[in-house]
Amino acid sequence: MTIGEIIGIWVAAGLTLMMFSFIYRDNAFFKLGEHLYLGISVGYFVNIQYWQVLVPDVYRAIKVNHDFLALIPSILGIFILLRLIPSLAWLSRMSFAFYIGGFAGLAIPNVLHGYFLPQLFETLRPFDAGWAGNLNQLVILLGVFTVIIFFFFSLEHKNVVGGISRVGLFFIMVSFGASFGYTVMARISLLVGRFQFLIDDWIMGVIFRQGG
Amino acid sequence: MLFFKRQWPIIVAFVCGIVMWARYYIPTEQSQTLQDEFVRWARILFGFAAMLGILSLLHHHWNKIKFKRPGYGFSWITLVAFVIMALTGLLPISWQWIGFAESFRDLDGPHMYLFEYMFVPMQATMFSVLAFFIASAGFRAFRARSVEATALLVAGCIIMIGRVPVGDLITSGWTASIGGTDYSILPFAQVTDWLLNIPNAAAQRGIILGVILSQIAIAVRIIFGIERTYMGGGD
Amino acid sequence: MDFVNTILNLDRRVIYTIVGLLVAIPLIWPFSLPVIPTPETRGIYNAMDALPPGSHVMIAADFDPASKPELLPMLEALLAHCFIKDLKPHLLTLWPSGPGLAQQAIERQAEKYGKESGTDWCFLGFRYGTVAVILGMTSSITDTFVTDFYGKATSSMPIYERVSDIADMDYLVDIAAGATVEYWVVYAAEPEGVPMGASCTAVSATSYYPLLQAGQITGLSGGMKGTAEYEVLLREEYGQSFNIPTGDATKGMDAQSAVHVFIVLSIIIANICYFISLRREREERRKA
Amino acid sequence: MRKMLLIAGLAALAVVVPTLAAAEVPVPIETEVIDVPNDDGSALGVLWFWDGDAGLDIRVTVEADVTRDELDSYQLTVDETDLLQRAREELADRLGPILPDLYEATTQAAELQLRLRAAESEGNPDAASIRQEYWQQQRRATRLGRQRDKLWEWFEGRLRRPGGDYIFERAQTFDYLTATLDHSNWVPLAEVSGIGATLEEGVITWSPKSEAVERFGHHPYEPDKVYYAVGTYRALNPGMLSGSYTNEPDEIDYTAPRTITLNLEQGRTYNLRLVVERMQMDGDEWYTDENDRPVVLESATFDLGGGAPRVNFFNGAYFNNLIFAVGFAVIILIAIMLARRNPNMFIRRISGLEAVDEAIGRATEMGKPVLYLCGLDSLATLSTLAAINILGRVARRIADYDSDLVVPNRDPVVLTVAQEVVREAYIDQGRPDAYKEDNIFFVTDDQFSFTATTCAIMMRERPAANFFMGYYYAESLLLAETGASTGAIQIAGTDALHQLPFFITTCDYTLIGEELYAASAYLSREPMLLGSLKGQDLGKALIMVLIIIQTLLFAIHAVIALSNPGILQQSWDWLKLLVEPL
Repeated sequence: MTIGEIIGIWVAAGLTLMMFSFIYRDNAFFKLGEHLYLGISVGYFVNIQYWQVLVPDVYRAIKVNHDFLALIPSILGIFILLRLIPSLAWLSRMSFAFYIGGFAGLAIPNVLHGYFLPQLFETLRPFDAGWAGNLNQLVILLGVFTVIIFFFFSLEHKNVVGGISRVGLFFIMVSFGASFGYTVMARISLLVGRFQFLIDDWIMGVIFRQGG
Repeated sequence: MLFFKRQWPIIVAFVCGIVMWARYYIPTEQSQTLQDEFVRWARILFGFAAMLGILSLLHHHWNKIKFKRPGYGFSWITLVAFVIMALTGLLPISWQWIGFAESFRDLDGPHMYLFEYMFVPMQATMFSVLAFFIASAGFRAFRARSVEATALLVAGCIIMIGRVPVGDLITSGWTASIGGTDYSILPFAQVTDWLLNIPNAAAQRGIILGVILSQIAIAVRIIFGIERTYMGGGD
Repeated sequence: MDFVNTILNLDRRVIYTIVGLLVAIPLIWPFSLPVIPTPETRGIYNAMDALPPGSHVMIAADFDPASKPELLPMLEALLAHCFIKDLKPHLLTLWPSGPGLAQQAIERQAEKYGKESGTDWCFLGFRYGTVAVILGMTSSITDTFVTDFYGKATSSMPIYERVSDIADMDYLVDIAAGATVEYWVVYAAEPEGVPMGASCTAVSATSYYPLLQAGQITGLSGGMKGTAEYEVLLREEYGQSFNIPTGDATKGMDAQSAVHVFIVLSIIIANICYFISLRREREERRKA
Repeated sequence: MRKMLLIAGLAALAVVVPTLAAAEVPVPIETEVIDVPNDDGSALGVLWFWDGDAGLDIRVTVEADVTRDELDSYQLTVDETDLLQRAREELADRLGPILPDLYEATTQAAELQLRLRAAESEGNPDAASIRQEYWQQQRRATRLGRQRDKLWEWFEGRLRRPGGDYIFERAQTFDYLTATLDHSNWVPLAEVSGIGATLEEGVITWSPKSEAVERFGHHPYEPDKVYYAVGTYRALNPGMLSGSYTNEPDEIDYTAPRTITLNLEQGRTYNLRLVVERMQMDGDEWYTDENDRPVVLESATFDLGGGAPRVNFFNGAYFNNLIFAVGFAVIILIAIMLARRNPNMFIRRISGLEAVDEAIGRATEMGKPVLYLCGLDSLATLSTLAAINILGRVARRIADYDSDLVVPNRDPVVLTVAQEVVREAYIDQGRPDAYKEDNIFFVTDDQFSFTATTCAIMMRERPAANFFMGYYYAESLLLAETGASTGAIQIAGTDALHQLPFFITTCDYTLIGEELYAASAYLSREPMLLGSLKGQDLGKALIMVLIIIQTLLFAIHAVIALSNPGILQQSWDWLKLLVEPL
């Protein structure tokens, strides 16, 4: 292991503990870490910006490929940045209108074709999967129907409709429960990941000099 | 002038929206080229839009320092970290001295070093802290206040057990033999699978169909100039 | 103070310590619980495994360090699987903070299996635009990513001799920490007719079950558990011949299980205590 | 590939004596060449029928004639040829001295790297000096590599014309085509059957390569018939044919492809033929000789006739998509128009909203403040706007009841709007004096610092009611847990699906997803929100109607149609027209 790596791991471990100090309470170390993180990440994004957008899409396109059409979006892009100057902020609307409008148009048929129709198609499929499969499909049909009723705002939730929407709410709760369990899992995974770093790389790897 | 500030963007959005929408149904090569070119322009625009976020953040911290707002000392840290991180990547700096050399390929240099040992640990730790809070909330706040909350908690607990190796252990550990076949007494794994694949999928599908409808509604509102939040304030 | 009140007013620090210990101890002294792969994860594994050698697989690493423990091992396992089976991975990311981790992963795996950039794999890097990037690639990959991550022109790479756009891919995998799975399905997999698998953080796993159920994705791997399952599947079949070590996600499963059990127990116990205290309150009110 | 063409040559011979060959290979009894519907005019569709099963040992190749006319479009002008020649020479001159050095540097660096790794693992003391040397070579290789890339860039730049025409590429294509035509005019468009493919009635039921399956489509007028779409052919690389193709890095053109894909030209008539071959079998697979090539036992060719790819201006496969898209758009626009005329459209009661009054009442009783958060997003987010709308209503109630309203903010713009809304509410209720601007304040824009400060406020002031409206991220748990532990009534509303479970378990009432928008539309009565909510409701109604129809069909099938099972299938076919994504 090189000196560089050892220093790096010590720094990383220190920063990890600094962020963990938030558990105790919001303190200066955490704030320091948070601001450091912000600065580092913005510095990183600027690089990504430069190497992955300006160089290939603007510089290379114009200088190497002589593709002067790329000048138009570049100018529109500069308009976007003018939003920071109040008197010229209105120029940015042009650029936003261009791509937000265009993507709105792109989204309608694509979302219908790629998401809405396949999901609807699958819901309406004929029952042909054996009795267990059919039963499951019936449950799905019921679930989709009642959940849509729950999010249907043109009918008062009374009597039958109320009952149906309550079934829908129950489906939603089961789904949210699943999502709840999974979210807990995600957060713990991250903690496990950090502890793996602290124990394997820092304590075992650097302090006790064991392993690779 | 007012026309360019107000009506012109709406016309642009309308024309772009309608053209990109209609071209979907036209299979010609020109129609494909149109979309390709739009997408290429949009990519460049997205890049600049992301830069806007970066600039306004820096602007914010710069102002904080300039007007000595509370906590402006921390803003210095942000700015200095930003400058170092940005320069290491933009300038052709690489590790030349022994000791640092082997840890990274020459292509990366100090920029990736900072990424690996500062950016990664801090971002990864940020959300892992929540594991502690979730555990404490388990004791202090997750209550079965209503039928709905109960259903949620029960489903959550089943998933939590059923989706980790402990669940498999319980499922395969306690079995009862009926007619020669072993059935699990506590089939966490199977119940979890069913919960996720059937009721969960059904509810999510119901929600998704609704969300898609509202996405389409928003897209229609943007194209026809009814929704104007993207234009920002001012005249 | 009796038991019920002690539980309801338990100090946070006690809980934090327990959680810390429950994570640390299994990592130091593992008890190696068996990881049993679910059909969801098998859906990705089997689809990848069935591809003939030389097939092209596009892997989108749309995550950042915030979900590194959940998804980075998945990326490594997928890449290892590709190289073992002689598939050609095209790696890219739609997340600005993604390239760093993806670069480490692919360079590590390519070195291990002795694969050449440009012929056996290609790391395209990152471009802004999410949907714009995907749509661009449905018409041409080399026009969307004119250069790869290392600045080499993609159009002259042997790997792009036979493939030009997403439709030429044999399989897509999105490793997502956000909502990118939807975009990949809507703008790439569905219109181009390419089978796709999704690996996501546990947080968003539930929302992709409708896609799985409708066959829009062949498999779904949720969070660290899904990743561990993939690692196990890969090790079971190729572990010995290719000397694959136990993956990080698999190692983490003991700690994960321990904390899950603790949280479930704490929710149950705390709720029982909550109802007891509610009843006591009601009784006291009745007395008063 | 050369072999392939030889085979094609043999096949041509077979046509001369059809009586011999036709007995051995299956004969397509009906063939047709059509323009592929719904495409951009880049492909032809080929149909053929077999009499029975074709068997596993049959290979079918569709071939097209390509004449020298094709070459014209790639021919360089005299000036261009001249330019290319000069650029090539200059490139060779400049690259000449670099390439051997580069090759040497890369090989040496690779060698040194191996040595270095070995030395390190053995703990060899020489490791440091090897590392020095390795880095020297590595840097040299990088420097030279960069020079080479620069030169290529320069070369490309000289030969690329504005508008994307790349002379070098055109010249290459010209060479490829010439090489191909020297061998034969017939080029293979596609090899249709692989091992295991069975062809029945022109329908491929299974094919080993997934990509092949996608190339099948239904005949536009006779949907029972399936065609196979062909749109490209591969031309040969002349360098490859003369045997000069190597993978050595010191070759200038080391990445040259062996073949190149060319598209069929729009509007040009191509004559197509079908080459049917019977292969030697080895069990279930084709037998391959020592060169790893399958052995052809018998073959025959069949003329398919001519056809020209044509452009289509509407993709008929997307007809249902068009209906849905236009239908929804019209419904939403009409609904918004109606909402403008009549802002009092009906929206159902939302239980979370009803609880607002109760919570505020309790706060007044206890003499404690009410805490209201508008989420962590900016005003551009829909849920933040909804949160602001609901804040107006809450503020009105609070002004009535005379308790305090505390609103910490994360976004300065949201702060200004929130102050505006609350002041207006107090003025509306005739209590401008009770409005305290200091209670609606900016905290900080750091996610977790904002959370910590807000939690501190909850612990210190112990508000009787907490409202969490708008968009939340991971901090939702911290906020809601702290609030619950202070014993406040909590009402949340968010469309952040992943955070909803935490709110539901810790809050007394939660507005789930779209309920938040509905509440906002209900309170603000803004035509845009109201209209599009109504429009979406109509869309949902349509889905529900479809579900009901489907269930009824199923029930009918289960009860009466047992004697006629075709009914379900027929009705499903009908429904499928509407909802199947093609």
